[in-house]
Amino acid sequence: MATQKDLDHITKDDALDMLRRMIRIRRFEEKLSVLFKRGKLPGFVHLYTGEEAIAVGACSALRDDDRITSTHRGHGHLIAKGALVNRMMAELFGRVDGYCRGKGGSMHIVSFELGIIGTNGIVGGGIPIGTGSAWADSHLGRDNVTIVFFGDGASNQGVFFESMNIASVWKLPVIFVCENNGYTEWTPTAELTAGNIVDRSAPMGIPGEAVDGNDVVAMRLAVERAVSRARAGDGPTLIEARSYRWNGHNEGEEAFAGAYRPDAEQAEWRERDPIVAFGERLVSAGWMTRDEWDAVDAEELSSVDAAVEFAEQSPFPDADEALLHLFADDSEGVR
Amino acid sequence: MATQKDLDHITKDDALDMLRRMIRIRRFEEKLSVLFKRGKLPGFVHLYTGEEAIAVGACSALRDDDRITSTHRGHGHLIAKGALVNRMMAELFGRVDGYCRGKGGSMHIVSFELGIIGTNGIVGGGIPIGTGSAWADSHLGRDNVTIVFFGDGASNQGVFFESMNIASVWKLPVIFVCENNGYTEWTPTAELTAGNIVDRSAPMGIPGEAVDGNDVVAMRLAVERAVSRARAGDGPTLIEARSYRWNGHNEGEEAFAGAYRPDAEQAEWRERDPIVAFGERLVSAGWMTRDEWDAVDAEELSSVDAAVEFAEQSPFPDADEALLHLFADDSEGVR
Amino acid sequence: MNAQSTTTDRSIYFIEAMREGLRGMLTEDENVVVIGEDVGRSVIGATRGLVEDFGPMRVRNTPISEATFVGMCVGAAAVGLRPVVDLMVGSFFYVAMDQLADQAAKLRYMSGGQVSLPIVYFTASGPSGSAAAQHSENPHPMLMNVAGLKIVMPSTPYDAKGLMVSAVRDNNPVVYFQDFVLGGTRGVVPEELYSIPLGVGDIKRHGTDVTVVAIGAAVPKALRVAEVMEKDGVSVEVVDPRTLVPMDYDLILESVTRTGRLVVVDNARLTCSAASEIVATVTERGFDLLKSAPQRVAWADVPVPFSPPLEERVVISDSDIVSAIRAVLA
Amino acid sequence: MNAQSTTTDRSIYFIEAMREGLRGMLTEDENVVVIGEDVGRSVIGATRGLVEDFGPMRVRNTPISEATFVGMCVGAAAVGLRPVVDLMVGSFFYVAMDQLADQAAKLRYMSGGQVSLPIVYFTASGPSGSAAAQHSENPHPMLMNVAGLKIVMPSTPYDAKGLMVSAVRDNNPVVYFQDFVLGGTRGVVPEELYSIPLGVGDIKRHGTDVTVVAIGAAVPKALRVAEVMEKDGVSVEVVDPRTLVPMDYDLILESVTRTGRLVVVDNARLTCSAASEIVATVTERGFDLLKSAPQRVAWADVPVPFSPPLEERVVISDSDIVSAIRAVLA
Ligand SMILES: Cc1ncc(C[n+]2csc(CCOP(=O)(O)OP(=O)(O)O)c2C)c(N)n1
Ligand SMILES: Cc1ncc(C[n+]2csc(CCOP(=O)(O)OP(=O)(O)O)c2C)c(N)n1
Ligand SMILES: [Mg+2]
Ligand SMILES: [Mg+2]
Repeated sequence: MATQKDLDHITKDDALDMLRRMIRIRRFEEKLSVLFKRGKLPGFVHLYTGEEAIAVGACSALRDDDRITSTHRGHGHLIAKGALVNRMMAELFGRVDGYCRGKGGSMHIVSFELGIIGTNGIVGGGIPIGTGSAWADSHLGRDNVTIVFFGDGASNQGVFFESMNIASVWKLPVIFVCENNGYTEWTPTAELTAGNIVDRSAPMGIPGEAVDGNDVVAMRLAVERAVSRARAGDGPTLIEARSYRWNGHNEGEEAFAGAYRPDAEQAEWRERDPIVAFGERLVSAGWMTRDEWDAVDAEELSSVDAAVEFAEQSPFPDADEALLHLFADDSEGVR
Repeated sequence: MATQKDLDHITKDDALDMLRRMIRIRRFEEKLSVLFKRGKLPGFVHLYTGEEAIAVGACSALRDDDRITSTHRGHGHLIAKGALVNRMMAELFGRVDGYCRGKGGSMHIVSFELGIIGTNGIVGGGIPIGTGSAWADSHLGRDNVTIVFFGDGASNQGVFFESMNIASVWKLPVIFVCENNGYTEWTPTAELTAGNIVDRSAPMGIPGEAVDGNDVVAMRLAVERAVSRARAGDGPTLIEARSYRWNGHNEGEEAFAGAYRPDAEQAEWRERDPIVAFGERLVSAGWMTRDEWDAVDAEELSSVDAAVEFAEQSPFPDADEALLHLFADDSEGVR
Repeated sequence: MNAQSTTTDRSIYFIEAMREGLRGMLTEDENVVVIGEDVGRSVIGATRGLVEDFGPMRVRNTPISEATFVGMCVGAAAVGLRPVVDLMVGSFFYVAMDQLADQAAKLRYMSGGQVSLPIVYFTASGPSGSAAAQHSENPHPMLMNVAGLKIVMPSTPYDAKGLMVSAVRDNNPVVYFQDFVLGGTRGVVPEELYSIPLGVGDIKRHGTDVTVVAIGAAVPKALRVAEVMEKDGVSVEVVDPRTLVPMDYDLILESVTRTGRLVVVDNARLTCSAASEIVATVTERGFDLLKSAPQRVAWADVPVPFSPPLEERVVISDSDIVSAIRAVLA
Repeated sequence: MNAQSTTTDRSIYFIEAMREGLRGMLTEDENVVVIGEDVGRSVIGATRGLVEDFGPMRVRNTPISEATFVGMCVGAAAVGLRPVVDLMVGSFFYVAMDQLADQAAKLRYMSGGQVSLPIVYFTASGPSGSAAAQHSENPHPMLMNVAGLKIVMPSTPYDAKGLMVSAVRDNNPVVYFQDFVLGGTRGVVPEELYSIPLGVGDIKRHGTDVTVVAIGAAVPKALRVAEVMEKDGVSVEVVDPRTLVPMDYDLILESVTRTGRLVVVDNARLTCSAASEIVATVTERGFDLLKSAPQRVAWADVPVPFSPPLEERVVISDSDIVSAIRAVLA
């Protein structure tokens, strides 16, 4: 666990911003859960509740011009990297004001401007892509770094190992952040996965670090270390962040998934709410009062409500937009 | 290096058979090199000279009903597993008496009867296949084991890691034998490959053993240990066998490859000829005289010559055979 | 074409019919095993409940390593197992394409017929309503170009069960596509096991004016359109190939011989689709039968977008089929 | 169609022409990089010697990890590099299919046009003489079904260079197929840089009786056949689309308008081939232009076997083309 001492390493402003983003993710996801049940959200929806500290801790260690690739469980990464909830919500509603003008949806929201350069529905699919942006940045002499987020289940995809190998040999500024929430869909990952994921980088000569993924400060410090190495040209790092997802694998799983997680296990992890833990530390450090905390929460809640309104008022794209954006056409000057 | 003591672990008959097979491989490959230069061999040809101890040591630890999957550099594996040089030669000539009736050629010779269940032109392609036969054998309650041969270059393919993971979790009787000849085509493997290959199994909870791939006895004993584990239900093993290929990556490479291997390196490895080393040990152990050794060599040389004659006299398949063997047709009773 | 069972008029879901086929095969042959990610629970449903009856070794969860477990089936089948793989979503074939196209499809042929590889790869595929680009692919056209894979794509619960039985009994790699949206459709399915031979199509509706060859989820659409157009005096014959490799061209050509007009509806992207293949083959072999230009109905050549109105614009609609029929009749 | 350069009648190999195109692009734009397995030495030859001039960072050897380095180009292109990948052999696309079909081809579209991905994937492909099943594939038909990839397949050294230049300059993922056997053919190629626009076909030989659309290595075969048949009084027009996505249907239809007869020759397996696509499209749009049934010439639907007489039986031959032309003229 991060100690009081750890708080010394981050500024108060940063800490408050981190808490705010964690709350923003939580409230956004909770709203989606409700909207899904009401039939308001088309397609598949995978929520990030419980894992907020990973994305926020990791992205808080990045510069704005650093990059991430995200996953099917991606909303948290996007918010942590600066995405606006109203444009995200519009995307989830399939509206023209969404980040992808409605073409992407929950599993594919990206914003290249914000350094979100790929959100994948293919498990493991983003790992080579983020390794590639790190390659380009290093080749072009920039000092940007890329974080590749992926799950414990994705750690069994071959591209994970291939990417670690090439990142090691080419000393690429990429940080592999494995979000180990214990489950690969509805199966405990231990039944499918040999050994400890964090150990998988050792034979590649890549440092691996296991982190409490519910401790946003620990997460941030681990990623900061990895970022320093990467910016210094010392190559990649693997970070395994242990956490838990509060919601189901996807919204609507109760239709078939049954009770695949022990109640006690769920309760135990909810006890360890990363937002509560961090908020309480900030309060006890005197950086925030309970009231201020409540105010932040209220603000974020209402911004999520506003996002729903924004999304509902945004029009659907014109049907013929379906035929646009396949190819960049130089003559149109599209970038 | 294997010591005199190691010889105690194998019978004289076995030892003589192993030497004979190593010589068979060498003479077969040397003949191919000549035939290739004369334009007698269609297609790509990759030779196994210098690496004979790996295949022979490994396969000598197997029962006839055990299985292997092989690679583009596969002739040695096949001979070690009992394939006849005349039917192999006929296959390399594209004739109807070849193991695959001319359909496969150098990179795809298989004999399911002999337990050779796949020879791949796709680097790494055989790794899942051999993992699969091990799965079936274990599922069906048999005690057969499968050796998967692959190169150092192949160790960067994702399926290698995926297969190790599943073999570990399912405790499959498969032995991953990496033939590290130092080169991935014309590039030193160290430039492309992080760390030591033998270490790649550790995070999967799979024992890894580095073996002198030029010492046929060491190879055999290592594989025997792996076979015992596998037959006992204790799961897979990774063996990295260090050796060197005497010939080029493929025959004909001089047209473009240039001098990519230092002369001294080549000379040094030729000094360490695995056949000479083993033959001399058998002679000094009193298991064989120099004359007997020469006689074996002469026999194998002439059997290779006979194989060429056999192949040349075998007809090409009828052209319409090209349209056969796509699907097993129950009505034809084809298996 | 197929005599429906007389012993029952029990109506069940398509996905249940697939499951009954699988259950029957697991019962019939103990070498049959079913593997895949979470096949124990089964998000789509075809394997749901099977693990309870056949145990976790015969209905076995795999890690997310598609290339490897698709390839493992090749080795396993070569030595006596009859693996059935649930690949869950059609585009996941891409991850495993080498093991499918270079290994499973080629090993028997390359070996000169030494081995047979009884494997079934099944998957739910095609657009299912805002699943977006990576979860809406229908890669059957790609796989048709790979020789060595039989391919089935049933359109009714009855066919779904009978084709599953044949697929598992077949001694070759068979890819079985369940068009996602058909999973929840219902139809009469006998309780007993029965099989529908691979390579035999079915006339789902007889008609005289135009032949509409429809595949998978396009079949109910074509039938619905046929019903409507009947009222306008247009008699539409709907031919369902059911198997895409081998394709029942005898049946298709026989129908075109009678109608002289052809529309092919494929639930896939247009370029190099099954629709293209069928139009090309019928034109090549039956040019003189055709009274007008055959027409294809398929998706626009873009990935499937997320937003409902965009998705609708891309995929096939009843009105696309109506327009195509009107065009061939004009 | 294309004015050959007047400054030179220098004749070079196809593979050298590709290399000149690459060299020109490496010189023109320092963001262009070339990667692949042993691109430094280059077994096929298109990149040979480039590392000496541009260094090992711009001409960079990769490990055997096709899925990853194909995918890395997506991320790299998204942030400013212009990667060119030598995939060496056509079937290696299978190993990387997800990164190609689900990532490179879809990311721009899924993002609503936020990003452009200037990437070239080139490969030698098709039968080269007993390379056997896993080294003889020509997977362009598969990739044509994946929307989001431009695909070129030149048939002459002149086109090889000009299309390489356009492919590298294009802001989209472009797959560039070098039919293996063309690598060693020669032709006149100007020394200066020039480009041939993607999507523009070329009439390689004018004729009046029949349109033969030929792709890649089929073009020289079709030209040879045309030469021979000329003596029999048959005037064959040979149309080379050069680019398969987007396909120059205007040119093809214009030719068929004049000849009324169509043969399509594709160096690929028949089912769902580019030949099927072209026949289907021309029939659909130009049925009334056709005086006879169009014919396809492509490989038998089996993997490519090793033994020379078997391989010959499977792949396209001059006599197959002759028969098809005779059939459409009958
Ligand atoms: C290639 C591929 N295989 C399977 C799936 C289906 N799938 C979606 S999420 C998921 C589980 C992912 O587990 P993990 O990586 O641990 O991420 P988590 O959902 O736990 O965040 C699976 C199997 C997929 N989308 N892509
Ligand atoms: C998937 C794939 N990629 C690339 C190749 C081309 N290729 C053939 S052999 C080879 C090198 C293999 O190196 P290694 O595994 O070390 O085996 P070795 O040749 O040294 O025995 C390569 C890259 C291939 N056949 N398949
Ligand atoms: Mg997980
Ligand atoms: Mg090697």
